Amino acid sequence: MNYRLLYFASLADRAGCASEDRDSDAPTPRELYAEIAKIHDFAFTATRLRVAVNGALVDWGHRLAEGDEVVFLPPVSGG
Amino acid sequence: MNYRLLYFASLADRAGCASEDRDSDAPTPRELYAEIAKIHDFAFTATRLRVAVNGALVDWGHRLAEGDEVVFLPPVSGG
Amino acid sequence: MNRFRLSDATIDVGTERNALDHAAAGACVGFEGWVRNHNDGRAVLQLGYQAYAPLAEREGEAILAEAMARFRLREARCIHRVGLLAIGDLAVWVGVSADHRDAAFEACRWIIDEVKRRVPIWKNEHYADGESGWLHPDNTPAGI
Amino acid sequence: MNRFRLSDATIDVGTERNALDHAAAGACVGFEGWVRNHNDGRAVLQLGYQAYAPLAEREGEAILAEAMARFRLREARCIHRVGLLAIGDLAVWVGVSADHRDAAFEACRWIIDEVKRRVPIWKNEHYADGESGWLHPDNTPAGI
Repeated sequence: MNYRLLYFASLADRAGCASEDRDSDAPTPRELYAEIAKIHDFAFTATRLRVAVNGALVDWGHRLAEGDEVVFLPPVSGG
Repeated sequence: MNYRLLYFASLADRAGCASEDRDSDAPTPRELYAEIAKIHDFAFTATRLRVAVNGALVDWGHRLAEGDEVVFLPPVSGG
Repeated sequence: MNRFRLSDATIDVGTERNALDHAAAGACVGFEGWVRNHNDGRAVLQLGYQAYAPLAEREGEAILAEAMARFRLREARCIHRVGLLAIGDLAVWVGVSADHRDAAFEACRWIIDEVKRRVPIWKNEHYADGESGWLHPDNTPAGI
Repeated sequence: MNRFRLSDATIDVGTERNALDHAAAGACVGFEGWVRNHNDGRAVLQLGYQAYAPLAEREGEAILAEAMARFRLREARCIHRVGLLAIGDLAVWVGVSADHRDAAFEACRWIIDEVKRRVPIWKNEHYADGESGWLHPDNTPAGI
């Protein structure tokens, strides 16, 4: 399936881009992050991140669908 | 001795004036309030009031001097 | 140092809060006390505030000096209105700045509590039924 | 209802707080988060804020709706800056109005805490020594 990935803060720095389209067989964010973290050498373990699909927070076991926008959210620092 | 008395809020309403000069033998605010409360029919017991002399809070046993400005302060309600 | 003052004119918060600016401050907390249209179940039309000015200013100044000593603040200010106020008018403003928000929230709350408890200012409520009355909350153990 | 928003322009608190006006409200508490010139012992020159906007707005709106339900408020608002900010700039503003000050203080504090904890916004600090870095405070039990 094809996913649209957005990156923010240090993950964008590490990936070298703010977004990318990726073909992947990962059925859930859990598998997708494991795959992506290896490619971009992300230092965060998934336990430190939250994940959003199409603009809403979801569980790591959420079933992904073709064309989903997936965002791995590093710990936030607003305010 | 002659004292200058200022009245605020309901004490001014009850006294019918905002200030008055009074001759009194009362040596402390305690005796002075007992005397004044009788004259103006003040309902407050001294335990509910604070007292200031010449713009500073004092104890009820403070020694009064000729010409002192004495203010009996009813419970406040600012804010 | 004048951190507290009485005012017989409208308080301009936008101007007053400039006194709180500090390059090291990361948090600013402000409290505004507004004249409500109700109190204790009665409809209120307007309020009058009376102060024993020399002592009110002395007590107010003492409260703000105590706040600066008790909390890790950069600055603190308070202005209290006197005179006749309408519904929605700003009766009292407290503003503090601090490096961190914990101190800013605690100090702002502490200051307004102390001002209400200690500063010789009295409120006269004018009710919709035509009555009016001075408020004298009883904070002492002994009753009348 | 839009109670939360992101802004890439200066926040005008004087204008924004008008949204909090209510004739029954007697207390208004405002929090301002300012860009400090220091953090964790390092001199800071400026800050950049980045947000995942659609989710930030959804989460921010949810926090303010929760605050309206949890506390006895008349109104609540929050605006968070994005983009590049200088020392002293207003980064985030929270304002609430309530009949009584207890609820106003508690709700204002709760809202800024939740915004900092949940809303997907990240801060990039630019230090005096030429370095810069994204801040990712660790709020989870597991380390990196």
